[in-house]
Amino acid sequence: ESDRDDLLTLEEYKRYGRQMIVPAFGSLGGQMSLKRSKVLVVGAGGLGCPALLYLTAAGVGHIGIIDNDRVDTSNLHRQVLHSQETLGMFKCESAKLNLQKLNPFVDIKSYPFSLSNDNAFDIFEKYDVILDCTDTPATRYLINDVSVLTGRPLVSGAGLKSDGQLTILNLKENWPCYRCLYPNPPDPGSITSCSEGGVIGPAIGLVGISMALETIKIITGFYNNAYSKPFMLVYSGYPLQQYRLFKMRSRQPNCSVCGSNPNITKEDIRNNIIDYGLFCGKLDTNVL
Amino acid sequence: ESDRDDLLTLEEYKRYGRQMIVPAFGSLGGQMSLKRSKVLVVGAGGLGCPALLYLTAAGVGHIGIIDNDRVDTSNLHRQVLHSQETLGMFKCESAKLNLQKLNPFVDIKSYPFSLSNDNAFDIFEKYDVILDCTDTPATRYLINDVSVLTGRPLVSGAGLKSDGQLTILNLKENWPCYRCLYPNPPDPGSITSCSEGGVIGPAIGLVGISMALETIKIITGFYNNAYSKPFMLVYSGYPLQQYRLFKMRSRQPNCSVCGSNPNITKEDIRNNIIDYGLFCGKLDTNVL
Amino acid sequence: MGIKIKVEFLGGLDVISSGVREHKCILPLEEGDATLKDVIQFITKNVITDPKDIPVFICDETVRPGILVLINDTDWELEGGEDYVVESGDVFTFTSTLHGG
Amino acid sequence: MGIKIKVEFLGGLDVISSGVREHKCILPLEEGDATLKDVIQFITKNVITDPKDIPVFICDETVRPGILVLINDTDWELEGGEDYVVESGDVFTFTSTLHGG
Ligand SMILES: [Zn+2]
Ligand SMILES: [Zn+2]
Repeated sequence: ESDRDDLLTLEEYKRYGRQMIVPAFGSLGGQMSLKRSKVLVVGAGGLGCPALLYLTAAGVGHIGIIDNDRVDTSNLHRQVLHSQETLGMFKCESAKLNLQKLNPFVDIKSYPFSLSNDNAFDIFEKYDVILDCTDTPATRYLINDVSVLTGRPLVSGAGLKSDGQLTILNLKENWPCYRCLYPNPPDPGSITSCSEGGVIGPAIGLVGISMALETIKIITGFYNNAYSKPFMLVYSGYPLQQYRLFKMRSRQPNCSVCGSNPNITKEDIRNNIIDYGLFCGKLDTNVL
Repeated sequence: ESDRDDLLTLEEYKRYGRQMIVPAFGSLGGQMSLKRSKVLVVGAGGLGCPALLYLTAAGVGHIGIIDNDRVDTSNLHRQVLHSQETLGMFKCESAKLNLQKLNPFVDIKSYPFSLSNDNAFDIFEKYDVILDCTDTPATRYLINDVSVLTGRPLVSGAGLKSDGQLTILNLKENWPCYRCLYPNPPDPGSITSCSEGGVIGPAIGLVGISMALETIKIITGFYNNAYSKPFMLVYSGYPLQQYRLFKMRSRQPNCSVCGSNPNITKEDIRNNIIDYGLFCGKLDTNVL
Repeated sequence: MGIKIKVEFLGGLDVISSGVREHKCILPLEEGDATLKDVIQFITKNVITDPKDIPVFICDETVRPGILVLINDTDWELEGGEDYVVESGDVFTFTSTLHGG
Repeated sequence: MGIKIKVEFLGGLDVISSGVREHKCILPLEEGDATLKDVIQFITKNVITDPKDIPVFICDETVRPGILVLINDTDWELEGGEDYVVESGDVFTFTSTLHGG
């Protein structure tokens, strides 16, 4: 195992050679960028599992996984990184165990507790890119605000039944954040969780894989040069699979966290003056 | 473990509950159809790995995996079902080992040899649906012809670099086969393999996952009732991910295997009178 | 005459129209006179199957927070929002925001 | 005048046009007179960057086996193949068949 971030071992060349020769990937420079990068995946569920599998396989150097949930039988139809052998284990640790077998060159850290106002800044500051693979609006707003305030790009995915959504937030100066798109939280009564609404494994899996590719694009610098206007991908699994691309708004000047006069600050979050549960109506589906 | 195909154990209800409540899936009937089904995956590589993960997780009752290749380091950036621990093992056996941990309720059989004129009919006849996750034109034509002659629907995927393609062949009376779409094999000089052209993991992974969903749709009877005209999905990973849907031709009357006067027969294939290597110009990239 | 438009529901929002995702509609107004506001009105009256479901779509007389509105595949924020002037052939897509992971 | 069309290359076929996937073109013919055959001719002369790459696209005077041709997202076999009469606004997509797995 190589612990130097400035070179690739022969073993790593062999492992990553097939992706390094794809022009869009960016050759050795792309691979070195991946190796140096630090990616935090919040939620090791239906989205997190495939995203983690492909990010680990691709050779992201440092991966953090935060999830306070434990592996349950009802997860296994879609959370393919866990298994019968890791039932009852923290998902982040089950994930780490299996990912380390896939790629021992990746440094993986697990955080077996909830992301909260208290710990979010300290954790986010250790990483370059954040993936939102969670499933409650309150957590999504917390992840967004901390990503904005720490200047981290956020790859945000969601899925339910056979539908999915993916967007990149806070990528550059003119890109929107989650609050730019959704200034008001949804009515708690209108939220359907995976346990109530159900979810088809490959549908949410596809969104998770797409998140991995978008993360690779960000890290390898693809969006620095190429087309880069805010977008949202909307997937439907039925009747025929489709992945629609929508052009989205830029950063909103009146946004309460990324706008010109933001009123959400790091201090207010850390001091629990911002209460995400209250803001979103205290819904806790607790299903990642 | 339940070895009865006509009921679900409580454990299985728990495991599959979240997908059974998605309306398009078809509830208990959909789950029972999956449990009774027999799916053959040809190739446990970049497409086969994600397809197998999600088909196994979803509860397909019987899965066959045929692949004569062994796990190599250069596979692991995209073939996420294998690992450092199974290097050198037959891919079909590495796959089986890991899938069985994910879902012990699935009966998995591995075939650690090449699909050939001699063995294809005997194997295909044991399964209801075939997935083509291979990567040489000769094998693709063989799989097609045997699928047509045994009356099996064929979910056919392909990927290279950051692009992918997916189609369902031979699904119903009016659906095309691979030869209907491609009566003439490509020029061997024009074929690029994954080892030459490279491949980005999540791009081919996405196609493999989509193949799993199409297989689930076929097995749960979704295409019996709903929209069902021949189609092809074409995926591009760059610059922005897109999944285009194209409307394709129906079965062609002049097709040499599924047309009105076919000249390719089971006997000719079994007696090696049809030489797929010769037909496709003896290209053997040997990279699954 | 009226204006030919297409209305689509994604992300499970087709529950308000008996599971039908795509609706080809004729908006009974003249081109130039109709805005997205009229389309929303039209939907509540003619596309939503059961009036009980109107609150799933509407809140405070506009589209409920959490529903994204796209005009010809572009966020309505970039197209003038509710005041967008409808043209023949326009596609209006409404998708509920998903939170599952 | 000419006929406005769009030509797209997918599945890596953009190698024949310096990596450019989408081409907005004016076919220098009258609507009604031009067929897909003319579009193919036009591409070989005006879109393919290097004439050495013409054999990647053309074989025996038609599109090489293994390249799928779509007219407005529909297989050309359903639209009359090479004899399809070009209309303004048509999108012609060419995608090479992938074999990797
Ligand atoms: Zn904002
Ligand atoms: Zn045929």
